[in-house]
Amino acid sequence: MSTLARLLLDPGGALLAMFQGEPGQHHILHPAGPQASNIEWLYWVIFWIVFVAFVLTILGFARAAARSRTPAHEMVPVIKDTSEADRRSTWAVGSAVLVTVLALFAVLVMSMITGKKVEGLTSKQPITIQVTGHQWWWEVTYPDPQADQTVTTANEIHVPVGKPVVILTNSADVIHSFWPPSINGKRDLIPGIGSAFWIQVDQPGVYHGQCAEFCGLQHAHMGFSIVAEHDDAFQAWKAQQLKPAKEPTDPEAVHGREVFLTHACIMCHTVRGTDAGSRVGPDLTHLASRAMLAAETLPNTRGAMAGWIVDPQRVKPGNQMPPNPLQPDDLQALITYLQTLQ
Amino acid sequence: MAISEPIVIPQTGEQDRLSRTWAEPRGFWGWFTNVHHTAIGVRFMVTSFIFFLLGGVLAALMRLQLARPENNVLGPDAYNQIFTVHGSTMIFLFAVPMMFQGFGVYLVPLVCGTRNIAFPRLNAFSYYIYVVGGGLLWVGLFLKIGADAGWFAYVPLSGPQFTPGKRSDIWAQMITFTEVSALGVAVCIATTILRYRAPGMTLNRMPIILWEKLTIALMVIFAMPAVMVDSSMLLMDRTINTQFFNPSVGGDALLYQHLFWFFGHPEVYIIFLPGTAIISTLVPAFSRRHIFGYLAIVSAVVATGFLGFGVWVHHMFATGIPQISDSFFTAASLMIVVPTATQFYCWMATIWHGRLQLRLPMLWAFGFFFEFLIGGLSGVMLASVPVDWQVHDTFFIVAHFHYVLIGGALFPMFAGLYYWIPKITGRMMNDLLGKVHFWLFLIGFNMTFFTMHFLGLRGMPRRVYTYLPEMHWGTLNAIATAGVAFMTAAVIVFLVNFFQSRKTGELAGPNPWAAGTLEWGTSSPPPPYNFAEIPTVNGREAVWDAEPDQPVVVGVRDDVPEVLVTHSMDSEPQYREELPGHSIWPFLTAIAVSIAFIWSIFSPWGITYGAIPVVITLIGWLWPRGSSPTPRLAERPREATWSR
Amino acid sequence: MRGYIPSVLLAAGLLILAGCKREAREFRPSPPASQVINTVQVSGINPGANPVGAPPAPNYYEESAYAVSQGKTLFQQYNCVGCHANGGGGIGPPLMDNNWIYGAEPGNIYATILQGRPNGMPSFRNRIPEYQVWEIVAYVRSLSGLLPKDVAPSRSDQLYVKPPEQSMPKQTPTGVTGTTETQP
Amino acid sequence: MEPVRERAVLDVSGLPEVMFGRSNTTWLGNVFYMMIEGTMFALLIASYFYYRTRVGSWPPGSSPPTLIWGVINGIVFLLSILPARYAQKVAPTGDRGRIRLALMGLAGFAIVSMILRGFELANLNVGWQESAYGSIVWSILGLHTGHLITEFIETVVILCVAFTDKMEGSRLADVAINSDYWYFVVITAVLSDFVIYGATRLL
Repeated sequence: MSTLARLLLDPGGALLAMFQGEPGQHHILHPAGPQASNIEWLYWVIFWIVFVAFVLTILGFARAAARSRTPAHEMVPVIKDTSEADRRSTWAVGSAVLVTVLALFAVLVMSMITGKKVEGLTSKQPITIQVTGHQWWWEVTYPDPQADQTVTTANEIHVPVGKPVVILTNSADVIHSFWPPSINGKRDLIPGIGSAFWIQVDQPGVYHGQCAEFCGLQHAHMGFSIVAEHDDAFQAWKAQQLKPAKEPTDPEAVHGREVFLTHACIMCHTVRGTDAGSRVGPDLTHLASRAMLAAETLPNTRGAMAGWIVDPQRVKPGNQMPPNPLQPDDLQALITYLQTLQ
Repeated sequence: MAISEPIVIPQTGEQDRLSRTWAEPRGFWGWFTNVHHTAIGVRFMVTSFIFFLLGGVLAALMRLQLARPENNVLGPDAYNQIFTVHGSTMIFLFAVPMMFQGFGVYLVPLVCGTRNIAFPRLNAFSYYIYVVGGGLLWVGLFLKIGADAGWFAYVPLSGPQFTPGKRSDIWAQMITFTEVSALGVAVCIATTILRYRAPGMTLNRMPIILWEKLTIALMVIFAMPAVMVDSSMLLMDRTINTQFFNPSVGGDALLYQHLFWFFGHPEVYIIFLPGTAIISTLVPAFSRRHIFGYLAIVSAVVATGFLGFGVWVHHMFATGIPQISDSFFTAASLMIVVPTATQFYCWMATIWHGRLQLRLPMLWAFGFFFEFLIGGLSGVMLASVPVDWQVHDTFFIVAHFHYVLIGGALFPMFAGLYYWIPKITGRMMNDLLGKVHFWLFLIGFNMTFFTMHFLGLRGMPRRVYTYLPEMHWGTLNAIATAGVAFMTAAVIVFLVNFFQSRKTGELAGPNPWAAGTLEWGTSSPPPPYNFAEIPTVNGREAVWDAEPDQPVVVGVRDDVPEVLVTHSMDSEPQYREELPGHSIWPFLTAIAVSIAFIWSIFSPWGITYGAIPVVITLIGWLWPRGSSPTPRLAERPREATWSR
Repeated sequence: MRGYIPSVLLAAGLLILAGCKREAREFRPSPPASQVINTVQVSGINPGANPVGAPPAPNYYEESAYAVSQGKTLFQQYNCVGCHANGGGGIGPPLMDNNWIYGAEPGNIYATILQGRPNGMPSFRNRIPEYQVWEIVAYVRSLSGLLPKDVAPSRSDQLYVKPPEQSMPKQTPTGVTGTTETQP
Repeated sequence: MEPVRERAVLDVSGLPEVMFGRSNTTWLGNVFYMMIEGTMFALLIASYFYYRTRVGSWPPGSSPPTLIWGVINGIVFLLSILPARYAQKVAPTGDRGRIRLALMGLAGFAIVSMILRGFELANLNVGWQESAYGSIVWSILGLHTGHLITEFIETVVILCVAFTDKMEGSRLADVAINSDYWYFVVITAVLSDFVIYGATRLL
C-alpha cells in the first residue's frame, strides 16, 4: 500500500504511526510472510469494493432525501398512485441487486482463491513445531524421532526465514488461539482436536503474536514471539537449545541452583541437567536465551525477573505461579543462576 | 359467505360493557394478574430498557479499564465477569426482549386489529420468567458469581474443570429462563398473526411488520431450542457429571460451538429483523406513500429467515474445519447480504419517489441506514474466510458486531420508541431533545466503535482486560473510551425527554404521524379492548386504504373477553374465541418454575422435586373456572354475513 | 408499587454485603510474604502428628470453590496422584475413604503434607507455599465428601474413573491420630 | 378526536365459539410447541450421530441397550394411538362418558409405558457419567420420559375435568388437542427407539 492510500484508509493508524511509532511486528496490514501478504491483498480488494458500495448507498439515500424532502411538521397527503414511480424503481432496484450479486460473487471467488493460496503452503520436508496452549503460556517443542534431539522451549518460537513451517496445535486445558498477525491468520488450539497449521516468514525479525480465544483470567497476557532468522542462525540456536543446562561455576550461581532445587521452583519447572524435571510450567533450561518472561509480558532483565519470582500474582493475577517470598540473598543468587541458563 | 342487508351497529352502552369486560385489574395484586398485551408489552420494554442501562454501565466500566495500557480499574476476575454479563445482558436480556418481545407483544395485536394477544396467560408467564432469569444473572454478578466465560461460554473454559463454583450454572439457567420466555412469546405472536388478523387483512395485505414478526417467531421456534439443549448439556456436565464435552471419553468441545452458533447466528437476525421491521414501517409513514417492493421486502425477510440457519459455521472458521465447508459457508454468508441489500434499495426507492418528512423517528432511521451499512459491509469482509482468519476474535469483530447490533437494532429501537411512545403514553416526545440525543449518540457511537476497527487491524484481541504499553493501542483506546461519555449523555437526554413527555408532553391524539397501520386507528393510549369495533381491512396500510366510513365487524360478544379468529391465509372469520381473563396463576407458575430451575443449579433433585409445585400451579392455571358460555356448536348458521 | 422498592433495594444491598464466599477468588495470599520459606530442613521425614498450623478462621480455602479447584489442579500437578492415584490409593493410602491415619482435621493434613510421614510420604516443607498446602488440604478433604457439595469440584476433563468430589457421600472420619498402620 | 363514523359490514354473531381441528388456535399453539420440542429431539439425535463420528467403535466401551424393553414399549406406544384416536372422535360429541373412557384408556397406556420406560432406563447398559455416548443416550430417553410424564399428567387433569360439568365448549377441543400431543409423543418415542436401539447396533 502506498503511504497516501494508507493515510486515506487508515488515518488513525497513519497518524498514530507518526506520533507513536509503529506497533511492532504485530499488525494485520504489515505482513512479513506470504500468507499474511495474500490476506492483506484480499483485505484491500474487499475493502475497496465495500467502500464503493458504502459511498454509493449513502449518496443514494442523500439524493433520495434531498429530492423528496417536504416540510416535516405539516400535514402531507399520502401519494395515491405510485405506479409510474414503481415501474422506474423496479428497474433501478433490480439492477442494483444485480450489481450487488456480481460484487459478492467477485468477493467469493477472490476469497476462495486466496484461501487456497494461504492453505496451499506446503513442503515435503518442513520444520515441524508442536505448540501446546497452556493457561497462560505456550509450550513449544521441535519434535524429533530421537527423543534427545527434541527441543523444548516456551513462548519464543524460532523459525528459519523463507521456509514453510508446520505447526501442530494442541491444548493442555482450554481453547486457545494461535495468532501471529503479521504472519498468518489464527488457528484455534482445541483440547482433544489436534490440527496442522502452516506458516512461513520471509523477512528476518521478531514478530509478536497473541492468544486470540478467550481462555480465562490471563488471556490478556498470553503472548508469544516468532523469531525468524537465517538458516545457520536457526540451526545454531537449535543446537544450543539441545544442550543441557550449563554447570554454574560462580559460587553465587551455585547457591542459586541450590535455591532453585530446594524451593517451590522445582515443583513445576524443568532445568535439564539437574533434578528439576516437572513439566507443569515452562522449561527453563535455556531461560536466559529468551528475550521475554511470563509469556511476553516482561523483559528478561534481573529486575523484572525478581519482581516476577517474588510476586507473579501482581503482574498476572490468577496465573499458576505462586509468590516466592525468598530471602534477598537467595533471590539474588537464584536470578544469577537463571541468568546463566543461556 | 352470505351477503345480506346492512347491519345496524348497537351503540348504546356498548363501550361501557366492553370497558367492564376488558378492564385491567388495579392495585398491587392486580399488577401480577394483568394479562393484557399492552401492559405486558410495555413491561417487556421497560424491563429490557433497564437491563440496557445496566449493561451500558458495565460497558462504561470496561471502557474505563481499557482507556490506557496496564490500567487498574478492574482486575481480570472482575473484568471477565463484567464483559460476560455485559454481552449476555445486551443479547439475552435487552436486544431480544426489547426488539422481539417488547415491540412484538405491544404492537402485533394492535396491527392485527384484535383485542388481545393469543394465549395471554402464556404471554404474561413469559414476562415473569424473563424477569427472574435476568435477575438471576444480575444478582449473581452482585454476589460475585457473575458468569465469566464470555457470552457464548465456550467449553471447556465454562465447563466443570475450569470454572469452579456456580458461575457457569447461573449463566446456563439464565439462558433457559430467557429462552423459555422468548419461545412462549414466539408461540403467542405467531398464533396471533396467523389467526387474529382483522377480516380483510389477507396474507397479501399483511403489513411488513407482521411478516417480520412472523418470520422472527418461527426463527425463535427453530433456533432457541438449540441453545437450550446446549446450555442444558453444559449444566448437566457441571452438575450431574455427564460427559458431553469431555474429549477423553468421546465428548467434543466443537459440538458445543456448533449447537451454540446454530442458535447464535439466527439470533443475530432475530435481533436485526425487528429493526428492519421498524424501518419498513417508518419509511412509508414518513415518505407519505406505500412502500415500494412489498413483495421483494417480504421475500427478503423470509429468505433471511431461512438463510440465517445456514451460516453458523462462519463463527468457527478459525477452528480448522475443512476448506470445502469454508467455501460453502462463505457463499451462504455472502448470499445473506442480498436480501438485506434488497431491503435497503427498496427503502431508498420509497424515499426517492415519496414526500419525505424528516421527523424525529425518520432521523433515527437515517442513522440506521448509515451505521448498519458500515456494520453490514464489514460483515461482507468477515464472510471471506481468509480475512476472517485474521480479524476473528479481535477488536475488528467487536467493532463489526456493535455496528450491526447498535446500528441494526438500537438505532431502529430509538426510532421505534420515538414513533410509538406517543401511542403508548398518549404524549409526544420533545423534538429538540430527541435531536440532541441523536447527534450525541451518533458522535459517541462512532468515536467508540469506529476506532475499534483500527485496533483490530493492529492486532488487539477481544476480551483482554488490559494490554501492554508497547503494543501502542493506548491512543485509540482512549478515543474509544471518550466516546462513551457522549453515549452516556445521549441516553440521559433520552430519559429526561421521556419523563418530561410523560408529564408535560403535547397530547398525541390517535394518529400524530398520519400513519397507515392499524394501531393508529384507535386512541392513544389504546383502551383495554384496543378497538371498540373490530375493523375490516382494505389494503396494506389499513388506515390509509380504509373506505371513507370505516367498515367494521359486529357480533363479537362484549360481555366476555372474546376475539375473532380468522383464517390464516384469507383472514375470513372462522369462529369467535373467548380468551382467558386476568389471573394470578401465570405469576405463581413462573415462581414455581423459577424455583425448580434455580434449585437444579444446586442439586440434581431440584428439577424433580421442583416439578411438583410446577404441576400444581399449572393445574391452577388451566383448570376451568366459572360458567363458560353456552357453546353454540351446530345449532346456529356457521357463517359470517357480509354486507356491502 | 413504589412502597416496596426501598425494601427490595435494602434486601439486595444486604445480599451484596453478604457476598458469596464460595465464589471468592484470592490470587495472592495476603500479605504476599505471609511465610518466609527459609527454615532449614533437617531431614525429609518428620514423624509424629503434631499439627503445625491452624487453618485461617474462617477457613477461606474450604469455602471457596476456586481454592478447592486450585487444590485439585495442584494435586495433579505436584504429582500427588503418583502415589495416591485419584484418591483411590496405590503406593500411598487411599484418600477417599473414611480412614484417616493421621487425622482428618485440616491442621492434621496440613502437617502431613509439610512434615511428611513414615513409609514414604515426603515432606513438602519449602517446596509448596503455605497457601497452596491449604488448598490441597481442602481438596483432599473434599475427596471423602467432607466439604459442602457446592464447594467440592465437579468432574474433570479426564477418563471417568470415579465419581467426582461433589458427588462423594459425606463420610465420618475414623482412624486414630498418630497410629501407624501398615500401608500396602 | 371524534372517531370516524363507522359502518358495519360484517356480522360474526352467528359464528361458533368452539372449533375442532386445525382452525382451533390452541391446536396451532400446540403445533408450535411440538415444533420446538421436535427441534430439541432433532438436535439431540444429530448430536448422537456427531458423537458417532468421534470414536472408532459404537457403542464405545459398552454393549448396546437391551432390545426387548424398547421393542415392547414401542409396540405399546403404537397401540396407544387407538384410545387417542377414539378420544379425538368422541370429543366433538360432548359425550362425557365416552370421553372419560377414552382418556382412561390413554392414561392407562401412559402408565404402562412409564413402567416399561423404567425397565428401558435400567437396561441401557451404560451410565450417563461414563462417556459422551452414555450422556446422549440418557438425554434422548430422558427428554422423552419428561414428555411422557407431562402428557400423562395432562391427560389425568383433563380426565378429572371430564368428571365435572365443566367438560364442555373449548374443553372438548382440548381433549382432541391432547390426543394430537400424544401422537407427537408416540412419534418421538419411535424415533428415539430407532436411534437408541437401532443406530447403536447398526452403526
